[in-house]
Amino acid sequence: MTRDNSERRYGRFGGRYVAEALWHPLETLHQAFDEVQNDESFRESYESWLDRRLGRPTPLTPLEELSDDIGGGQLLAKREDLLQGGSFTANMAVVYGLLARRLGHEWLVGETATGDFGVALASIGSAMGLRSRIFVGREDLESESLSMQHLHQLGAIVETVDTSNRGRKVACAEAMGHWATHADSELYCPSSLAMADPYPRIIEHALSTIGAELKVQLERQHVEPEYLVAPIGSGSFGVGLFEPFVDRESTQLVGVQAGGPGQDGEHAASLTYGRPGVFQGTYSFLLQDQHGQIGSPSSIAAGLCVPNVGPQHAAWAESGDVHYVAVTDREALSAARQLLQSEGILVSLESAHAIAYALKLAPTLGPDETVVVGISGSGMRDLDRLESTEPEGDPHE
Amino acid sequence: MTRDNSERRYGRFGGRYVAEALWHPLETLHQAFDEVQNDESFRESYESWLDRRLGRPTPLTPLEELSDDIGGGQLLAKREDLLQGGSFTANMAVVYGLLARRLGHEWLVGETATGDFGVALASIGSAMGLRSRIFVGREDLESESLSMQHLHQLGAIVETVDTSNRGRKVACAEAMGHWATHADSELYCPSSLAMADPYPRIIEHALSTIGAELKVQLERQHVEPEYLVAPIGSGSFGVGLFEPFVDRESTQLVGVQAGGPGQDGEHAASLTYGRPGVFQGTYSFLLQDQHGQIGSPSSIAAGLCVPNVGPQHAAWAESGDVHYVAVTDREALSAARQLLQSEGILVSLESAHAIAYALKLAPTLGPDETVVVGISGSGMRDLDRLESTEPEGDPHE
Amino acid sequence: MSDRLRTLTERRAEGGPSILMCALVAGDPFVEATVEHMQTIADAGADVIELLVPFSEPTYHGPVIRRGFERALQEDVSWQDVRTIAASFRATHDTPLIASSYYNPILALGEDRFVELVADVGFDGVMVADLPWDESGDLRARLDTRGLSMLPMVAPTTPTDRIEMMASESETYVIWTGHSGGELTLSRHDFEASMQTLRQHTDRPVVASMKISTDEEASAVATCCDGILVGSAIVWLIEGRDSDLSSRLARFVGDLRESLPQ
Amino acid sequence: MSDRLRTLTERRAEGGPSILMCALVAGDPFVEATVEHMQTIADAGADVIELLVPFSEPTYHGPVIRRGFERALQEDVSWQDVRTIAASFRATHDTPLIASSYYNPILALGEDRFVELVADVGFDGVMVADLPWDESGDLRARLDTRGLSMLPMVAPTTPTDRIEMMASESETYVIWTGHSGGELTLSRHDFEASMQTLRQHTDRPVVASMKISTDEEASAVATCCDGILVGSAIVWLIEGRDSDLSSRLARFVGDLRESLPQ
Ligand SMILES: Cc1ncc(COP(=O)(O)O)c(C=O)c1O
Ligand SMILES: Cc1ncc(COP(=O)(O)O)c(C=O)c1O
Repeated sequence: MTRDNSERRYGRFGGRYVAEALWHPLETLHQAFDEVQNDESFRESYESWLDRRLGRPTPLTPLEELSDDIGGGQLLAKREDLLQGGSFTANMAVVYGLLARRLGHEWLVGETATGDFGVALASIGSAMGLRSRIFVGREDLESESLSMQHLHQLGAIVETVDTSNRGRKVACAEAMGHWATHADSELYCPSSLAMADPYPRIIEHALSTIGAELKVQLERQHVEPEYLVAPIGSGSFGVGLFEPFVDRESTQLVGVQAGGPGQDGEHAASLTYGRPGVFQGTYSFLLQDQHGQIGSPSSIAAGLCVPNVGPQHAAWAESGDVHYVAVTDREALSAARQLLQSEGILVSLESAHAIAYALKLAPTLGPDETVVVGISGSGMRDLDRLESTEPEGDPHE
Repeated sequence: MTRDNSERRYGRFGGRYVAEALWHPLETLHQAFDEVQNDESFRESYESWLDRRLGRPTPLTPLEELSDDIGGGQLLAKREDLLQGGSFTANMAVVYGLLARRLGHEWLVGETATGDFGVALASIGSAMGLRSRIFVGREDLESESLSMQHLHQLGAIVETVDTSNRGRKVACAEAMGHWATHADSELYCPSSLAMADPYPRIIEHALSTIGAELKVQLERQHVEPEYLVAPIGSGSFGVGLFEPFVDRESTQLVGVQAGGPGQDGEHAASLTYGRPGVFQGTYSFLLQDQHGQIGSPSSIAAGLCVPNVGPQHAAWAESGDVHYVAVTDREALSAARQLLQSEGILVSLESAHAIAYALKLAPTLGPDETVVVGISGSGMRDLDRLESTEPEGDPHE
Repeated sequence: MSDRLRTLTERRAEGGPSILMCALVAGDPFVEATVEHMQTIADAGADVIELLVPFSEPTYHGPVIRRGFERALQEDVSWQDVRTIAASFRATHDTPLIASSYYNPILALGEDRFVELVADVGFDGVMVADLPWDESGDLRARLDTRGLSMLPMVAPTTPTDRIEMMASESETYVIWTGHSGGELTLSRHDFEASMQTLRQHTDRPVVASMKISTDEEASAVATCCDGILVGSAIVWLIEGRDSDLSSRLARFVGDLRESLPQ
Repeated sequence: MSDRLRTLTERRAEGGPSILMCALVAGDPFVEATVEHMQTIADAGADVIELLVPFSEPTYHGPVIRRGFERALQEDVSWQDVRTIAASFRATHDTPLIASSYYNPILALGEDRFVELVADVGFDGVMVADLPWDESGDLRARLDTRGLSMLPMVAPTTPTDRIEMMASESETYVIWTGHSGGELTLSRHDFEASMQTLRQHTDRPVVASMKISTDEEASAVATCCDGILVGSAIVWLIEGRDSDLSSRLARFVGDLRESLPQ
């Protein structure tokens, strides 16, 4: 994607819409990031963390039983659920940790909704000798008790934010507010791609490892997929998966947002139902009312429950490079169950959105055609939700 | 290790001590296993499962922060916690699944205590189009609710076995009893190495991938470790890690059993306090009273809570090839916390036993000396136990 | 720059009394009340009023103002209401008026329509919490065509070259934001030092937003700069909804005025 | 082979009456009771008694016998007790006696001391649930030196070459174990077919363990083979601890005897 650095934008999207207090910390980070991108030793150290600690590369798994069950095209899964901590977010944590060390900061500050990113940040932080402060909304804190125990045992400071909505939005605001007054000793580490510059660039850099790995794996297996499907919350995972494929004409990229409970206006599908606006420091697609007040996203998947997307996706949506769709809570739950029962793979409800779309797509394809689905994380933390939403009648005969 | 196949033994240990009804099914399995060992296509298919689904190879992670904290030798961890399902047991499940398919069986039958192996078996089973029946003791069923939800969602049949002890012992007996009458359509898949021939051979074959991988990783990094430490329950994981290193004089192998609560007779340290006997089909070290009645093992780590070990370990204990020690519940808990806080790695309490021993060992070594610790699985399922046993006073200042 | 703002800025630059800037939320708790409060505040001695236009995600404001925003949003306060409030106030008062919000409500209206609106009803300047100087070029140009200004905001993290850039690209007084999200970042001592540095890079008057809630604090802050911005303390009084709110507001603003160097 | 066992085996091989083998647990619920029960059972017509020596992990026995084992282990039944029981029984009866257990209690005592003990007190044979023919060579050789036998056990899964091997390496009758862990594996029809196959590979008498609990079942099974082994049903009666247990036991065994072909 061509991007004019000096303008901090992707096409007309992006930018750095923050309070003056944050401009300079972001500028400092931007400079540090520009430096490390050309720094061989940084790259080496980054790769060594991925290889020796996170478990990269992650496998590309053929879903043969599932493909047989539904008929049509072949499904493959790129398995970020097998990364340390059970999701792709560990990759971001490594980049943040290395940047913090370079900047001489001792603290990582982040927010978490599903718990995945908070745990990843605190874990990598520990391993790098850094301390962590994680902001969590009270609602998420309560629904993700396992992650919260994990954070506690890691010795991270958990800052509870009072809000009655799930999702990163409020925790994110608090974390940024905190950072504005502690920018000299702490590094703010957002998990959201919908953030002020330079975060979209940093996150794209950290996560395009996923797409790059996939490219190599596909080449080795002589597969040219017809579709590449990813779940899109803020779009961090999606940008990492898609970026190396955007120029490839033969592969249609599909980003799947949360269609929510399915009632009017209850969703998190900013690219389908939103319009451009400025929120959380970036100009991008956004759920908002006619007065520019931000809408409340709704989804069973906390990681998708965000009102906006990263600027790259806004640009791709406008250019038509990526096709964005929405899938309902119910479809996602049923896809998670189907994948588990036919492939023994337990994915997060975020990833289940991508699977659900692939399940609709595959039957329309021929047996030589392939759909690669990006699995962003493991569904260990969603087991309770699968159990409690079980459809009437025991599914196992 | 030299082993006289026709005698089904490792030195004087091992054998096939089962009811007549099981002799022939075991013999059939033995023949199938002998065949596949020389079958190139089986090997390829096995390796493809490991590579494309499980996430092999697992990383060898330098524990730099922890090593710095305690001083002395350098610690490295072999990370089976990053395998699909969070433990080494997935490797066994793949071999069993492939053997079942070869034998034309439609069911996998196994037992589980920690839940790890049950989930691995049912997951791989699903992916291979096989059904699974998992025997679980009621006590374990209740303390591992996450795994049990996982099994339920996988569509596995869970058979509850009434017993008031944790650990695999009783579930194991039930599973074998069941198999004796269903051997023509089901494959019995024990997780325990302390089993009748040919299981110790099959398990060693399936898991020595771990040691073989480690060997290559160490060579690439030009490290010759002074110590290689593994947790030993029945010893499946240990045999996989040790086998490729047994002939190497320069590396001392250490197997760590459960010292339990630390009171007299409350432990699972069969190699320290037991003596040879026949149980679960094999002649090996065993907790037993003077009359040959089997003793009750005790450990906070359900996976180590077994009264006996696989025959390979009995032979290695007698030959002196491996040194076996015991570590208490309390030491293991504290090691799990220390590793989590200084490295951000959450390991199972089984693995924490090996870490605990390594923490005692490292300070006695020089900075050029290395200890490799085998991490058998992730501690996600032990978080509750870490929280509920937290020492007085908040550890995080 | 509007004449009203120019007069105020120059008055202080030429050694006049400290600037007292007071903020309140449009439509908190309802539209007519805001007009009354503005009149009270102006009459009690405020030199300039910041009318906060509510946004659903007030990331950079503290809890008191957030609650004010929530109350106003429950009343569905819109730009139309802001127009009404400002127009009513202008009918009786000539006090300089600043429209203050976040960028998205402005974008939703459209920058052009926004500038038209604020200019038409007699605003003098604009503050946008999440629109930094570098991203506001277009909006500033549009405001300029109608003689309105964007007030430059400076924070403890702002390096000197940015201070100079903003000073060179603006004419009004400067807002010093010593807190962010409600938390004060500077000790008294650091504040004095910052003000000294600031003076080395601009001779524009500096109005400090320092979480001031008493006249003692006001006078202490004002000795190091050219004026104070008081927001939360006023919104907090309004939140109390005392029966004698008007006279309390008047007394509070009057006391602040008194405490400032003349 | 002991004379007592040889006589029994040959009697049936030469067309004599069906063999009635009854099992009970040593020391269930206490040592003296077991001796009495053995006497009752023998007097009521049992041809041979299997004395089950308890083991803590009775993997291959059903729930009734497991509970019997538990009761006996609560009494700390040991080999010493087994010696006492057998010796007391031999003082009055000449019925063939089989010592039956799992392998580990035997190993704990030592194979030599075990063989000495069972031979000294007049056992005739041995059954070890988890010691298959292929692993029992040593023990069989030792037993042989004292004239004792290990009874070959055949299961539905046993292939014909194994049947022939066991038959060729033994002299006693054969035990057919049609259930394992308490679950019957064969339908009536399959059982008949199995017996026919078995006959093609050995002319040794076959005693079937088929979870028999009534005289009707006994007579049905016995028509296809040379005798029956009844265990759980007897242990279940003992578990009941009826006040007239002895007479109920006598009646039950007597009825079984009656139901068998003469
Ligand atoms: C497992 C998982 N998948 C997907 C998402 C959504 O990710 P993104 O915001 O990168 O689109 C998250 C975010 O927390 C997550 O944890
Ligand atoms: C994570 C983990 N580690 C160790 C063990 C003990 O393994 P082994 O019996 O292979 O020694 C188990 C067994 O369940 C386990 O799940």
